[in-house]
Amino acid sequence: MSLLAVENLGKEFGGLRALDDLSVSVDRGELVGVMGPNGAGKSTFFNCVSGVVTPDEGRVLLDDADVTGDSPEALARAGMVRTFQHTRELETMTVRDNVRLAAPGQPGERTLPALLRTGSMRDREREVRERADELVEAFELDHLADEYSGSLSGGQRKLLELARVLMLDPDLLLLDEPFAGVNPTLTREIAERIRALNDDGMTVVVIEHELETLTELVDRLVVLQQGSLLVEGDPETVLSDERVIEAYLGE
Amino acid sequence: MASDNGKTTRRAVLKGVGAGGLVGMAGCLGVEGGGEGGTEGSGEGTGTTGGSTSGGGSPDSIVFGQPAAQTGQWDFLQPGVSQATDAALQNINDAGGPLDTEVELVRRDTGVNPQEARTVVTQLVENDGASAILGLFSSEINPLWDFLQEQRTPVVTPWPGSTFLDTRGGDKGTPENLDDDEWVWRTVVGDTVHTAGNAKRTLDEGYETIGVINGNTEGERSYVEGFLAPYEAEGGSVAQRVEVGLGESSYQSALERLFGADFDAFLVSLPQESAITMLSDWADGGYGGQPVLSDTLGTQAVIDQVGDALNGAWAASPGQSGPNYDTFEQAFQSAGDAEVNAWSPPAWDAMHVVALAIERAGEATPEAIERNLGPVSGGEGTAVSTFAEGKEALANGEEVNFEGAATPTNFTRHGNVFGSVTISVAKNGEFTEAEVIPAEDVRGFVEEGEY
Amino acid sequence: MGLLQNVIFGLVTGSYIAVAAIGFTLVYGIVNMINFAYGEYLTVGAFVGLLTAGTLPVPLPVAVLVAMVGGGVASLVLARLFFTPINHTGPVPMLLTSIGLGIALRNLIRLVAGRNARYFDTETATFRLTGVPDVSVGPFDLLGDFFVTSEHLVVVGCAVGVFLALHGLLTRTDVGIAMRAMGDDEDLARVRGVDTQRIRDSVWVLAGVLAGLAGVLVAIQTNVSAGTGYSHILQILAAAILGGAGSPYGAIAGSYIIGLVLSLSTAFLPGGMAELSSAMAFLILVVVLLVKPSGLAAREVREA
Amino acid sequence: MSVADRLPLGDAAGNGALLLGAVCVLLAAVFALTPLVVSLPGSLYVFFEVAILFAVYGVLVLGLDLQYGHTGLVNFGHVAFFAVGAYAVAMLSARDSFAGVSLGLPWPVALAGGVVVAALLGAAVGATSVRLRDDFLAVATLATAEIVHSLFVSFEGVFGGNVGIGSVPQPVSDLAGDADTAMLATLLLFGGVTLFTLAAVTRLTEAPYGRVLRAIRADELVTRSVGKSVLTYKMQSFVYGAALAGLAGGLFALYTGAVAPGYFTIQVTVTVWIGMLLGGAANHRGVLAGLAVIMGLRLLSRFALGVMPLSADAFASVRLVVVGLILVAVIRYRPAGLWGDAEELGVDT
Repeated sequence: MSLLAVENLGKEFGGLRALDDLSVSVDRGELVGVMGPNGAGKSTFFNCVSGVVTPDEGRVLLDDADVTGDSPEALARAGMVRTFQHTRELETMTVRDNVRLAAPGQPGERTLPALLRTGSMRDREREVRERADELVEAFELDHLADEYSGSLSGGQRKLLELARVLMLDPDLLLLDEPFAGVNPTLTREIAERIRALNDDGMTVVVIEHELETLTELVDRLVVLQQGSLLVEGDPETVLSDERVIEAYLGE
Repeated sequence: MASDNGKTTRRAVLKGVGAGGLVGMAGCLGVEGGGEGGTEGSGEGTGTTGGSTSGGGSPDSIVFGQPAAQTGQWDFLQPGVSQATDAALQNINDAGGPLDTEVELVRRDTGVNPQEARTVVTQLVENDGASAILGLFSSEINPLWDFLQEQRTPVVTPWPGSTFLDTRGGDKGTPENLDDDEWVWRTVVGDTVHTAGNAKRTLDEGYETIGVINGNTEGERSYVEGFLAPYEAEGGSVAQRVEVGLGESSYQSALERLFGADFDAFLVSLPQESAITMLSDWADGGYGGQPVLSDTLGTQAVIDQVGDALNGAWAASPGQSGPNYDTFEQAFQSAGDAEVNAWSPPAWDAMHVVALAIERAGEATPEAIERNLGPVSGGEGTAVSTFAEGKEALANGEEVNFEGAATPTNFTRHGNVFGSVTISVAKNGEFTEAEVIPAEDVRGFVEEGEY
Repeated sequence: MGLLQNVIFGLVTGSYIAVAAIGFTLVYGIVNMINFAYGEYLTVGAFVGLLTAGTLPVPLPVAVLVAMVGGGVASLVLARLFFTPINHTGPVPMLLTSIGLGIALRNLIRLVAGRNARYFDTETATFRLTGVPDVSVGPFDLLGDFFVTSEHLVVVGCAVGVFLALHGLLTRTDVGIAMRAMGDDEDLARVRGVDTQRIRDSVWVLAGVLAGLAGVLVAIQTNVSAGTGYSHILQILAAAILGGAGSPYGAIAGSYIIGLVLSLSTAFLPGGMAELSSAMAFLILVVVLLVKPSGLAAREVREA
Repeated sequence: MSVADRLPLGDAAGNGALLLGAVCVLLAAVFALTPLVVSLPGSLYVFFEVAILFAVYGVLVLGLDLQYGHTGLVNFGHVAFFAVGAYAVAMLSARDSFAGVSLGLPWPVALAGGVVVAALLGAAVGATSVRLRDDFLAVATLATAEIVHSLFVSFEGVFGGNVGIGSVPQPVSDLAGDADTAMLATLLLFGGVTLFTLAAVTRLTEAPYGRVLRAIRADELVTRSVGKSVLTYKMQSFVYGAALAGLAGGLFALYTGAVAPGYFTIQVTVTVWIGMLLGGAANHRGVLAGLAVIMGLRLLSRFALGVMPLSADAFASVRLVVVGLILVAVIRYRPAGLWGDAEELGVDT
């Protein structure tokens, strides 16, 4: 059964049709790649799914529940978390705080427990710190843990963003161009981590402009063109499809 | 007088029973314990004094404090008041000063803001050692009322017309007894009174229905209310009243609204600049009707800017009909080039009564001044128009009665003054005095004890 | 009460708000800042005009031109001194800087020029149209007799002149076209070879020139004092935002709406509410920000 | 302030302020409630006056810092909430005011009412405005303050017009009896309240709660995408700031015994903003110190009148020119303020 189902999604920006009757579904445990030329609607697709933008038409189902138009925060709490194409670090916070922030279920994020410094807040914070430190270490950011994330390099930012979303322990992870602007070594490393996460049972959808890494990584490829589904299937089939070749060459 | 020769504390110590000493707190706090319990009511006690004055003989210096509008809403009126104050200061010091001591005047900006005024008054009284305060607007006095009472320093101010002060302030007719005093005096005629003169004129001229246009600040509203009470009591009626904001670029819509009603004369209570804009709009629009102007508008600038359309308009002013206006005017003109405004003569009067009060008291403490403001301004004594005359008369053992520039300066029990009201009519490019409504006529409109 | 007459008053008020609001909104669009010191530019212009008219034997229109030049120069100098160096810091520091600059300028003007209000000596003629039928609806007349004064005509005439000149500038000249391009997308404009700093300077000058004109117009109608411009800044701001911040054409529309609302609310609000007319501009402003923050011109003001 | 760990798990943050605040309030109670009297040198009164005002404005600046320093909400109408709190308290507690409404309720009830009314106004403004972009929020709040001010001036029957509301109870003065003791007790009490406020906001912002606020200031979308209800937090922050301003207003009214529009001009907003920026937004002790610097400078400048080669008239204008230029200079040369953290605020130095 599908974890994420998108049905007949449509979105228009000032007369420009960014998404046109798009239907895609992702099964639990899958690792799906979404590709397409610039302007194909990949980011709009993510934005509609993750609640950043409300679609004009169609439905988004998460675990069979209709979540169309739900806010990003509600979707994040429901288990669907995304990253951004241009990494969005909380630059005025430290690496540690960036990761800790994402922790769910912290009673200390409510006024009264924060004011009263309740035991439950402290206990939870202790867990949060341990988990955050693990993640920071796992992504080899521990030597930068107390730096403001504004001082990180592009690749480090990608890693930090991954660490941050993993803090939420999502069921469904939407990654928007995780390899953009990252050197080849780091690209491979990030790809391995994504693979590992998927192997552990996390459902992952990756948007990527770069074909090479993506086709090696994913189970299934979805190709968008002008806001519609062009082709979908396993990477090899998709890449040999005439329409795909044409779409990319025609760019 | 002799009873008050010692140093006096400025703040009443009302309580002090069984206090333990908190010794050595930060060094800056003198802590008093016990000893003077239960002196309720007398308002007297021995202790420290904040001022630089002392009783007996010639004090080292005498300081007057003037909270001023050097910035803020009414700053354009300050030059006329500052110059009148400085002229009076010159006059007083030229005559040797009270108790043969030169008076120093400290002027500090309040921005017409009660918060700033509070700080300024504190600083003037406590740091500059001022023994009297010669300023403060209604919008400062009203919110600071309790605070000013605590200062126990006389405030003799030329500005406030506010009806709030009609039944507040003064020595309640008992100069020697400070317990009932309310420490605020004004040398300007309150709105309740001189507006009655204007109302009388309006009725006498046969205008029984009027329109009213006024600004939305205390001074403007209070003028209108002062005008309307006797006007309506004597049978006049208001056809339309429009309240407007100050400093707007156009009052045409407000005029359109005002003149939508039917009346013969209309009362204008606005500060000068807004009034000029409004009256220019009125002239351009050709609305007609008899303009009746509030006291502050009888100025050359109004005529110059509005032009011939204003012919026949009158302003009723209480501020320039004192018995010794000419003495003031002469001194004022030679003191600088500021324009006389309605508060200049009262500022002159305020300085004089305070200086004379010191001379009569023989000391320059706030309490002594408070006790003597009544005696030097009213009563039976020799009429004097300047400090020099007063000083001489007092030296001869006579009582004095200061006759001021704005009014005869006879304080009522609430520290208010009455005066005749001068009606000036605009004619051929200037205001000419047309009529003086005597103080007695005006007084008839105000109940005894209510002012 | 004649509606027509009050509409005329509203259009006059709207006219000088519009002249100022265009300058304000251009700065917003190109420099991306709310310039709270803009009111002081009006004051500077008004004083320059007054000084010129008072000391030199020149006719008033020449004094107005001098005021416009003075406003433009002042605006450029102030921008170079205070705003250009912090251009990169974002809207909030720029706004706060302009607030500080406004306080300093206002008091500097007071220090130099004194506190008394000054007046322009002008003659006003009134043109009256009578015999216009009242078209009554309830207690209101839709038409009715009305008048206009020469001052009205000058103000509206100046405003229309400014609109036409502005339109020409924005559509026909290189600088104007570059301004529009930069307002739409600064990066793109830079890529296309627009000298963005030069355009910013041009906008500052233009804004100062318009402020100078508006200052003199207000001063002729009322007077000149250190607080002249400051007392109008919120109306200007309200008009610019109502029109869609950054859009000069929107600002014109916004100004006339504000002018009409001020005039009509003064004339027609019921007795107890008439006092609110002075707060009306702000009420409109708040409502616009709540309902349609992008204003009439409907520019996208999206976060993220 | 350590940037590494905002949440010291062992020793509670803000406890120092809490303790000191309790000491102050206790001392205030000692002076107010016992027959103990003090007498202060008159020359210090003006400093006490300004110190009391500083304590009141301190509560204001801490609320503002919660809104702007931590959450990034540009509230340029802070004085409105201060004024509304003060007016509500005055109208609820005054007995027979010369003008306007006076209900004569006990002052503790009135004070609670004042905080609630200010918080409600905060909620109303917040609900409609916190979505706006920074500079538009500034304009919306500024306009709100103008509207509130003109309502107070215009509706004389309710708010007393320019006269304001008088005859407000002054509980500290009544309890303490003489003026000097009352002044000291007031300063201690208000200082205690300011310290309590400091403790409360410190606890809030050093808890995970504050982490969310700072994240919102940094990037709303990211904060939402990790599951935080940004709007809720922005509303809370705005309302808490408004409620604190209401508290400050209530204390102010009960201290001065009267409120009038003249107390609540845009000057108040400008002063607390300059104080906050000068001290360094997001640093609670820093903003208090910044406020102390600007208020101290203004006070000291009063004493400069005698030594400056200027007339009193010119001096009054020069003072304000200097205040304006300080604001300009701070933003340009110390954008993070004197004690702020430039990296944390994301500004260049």
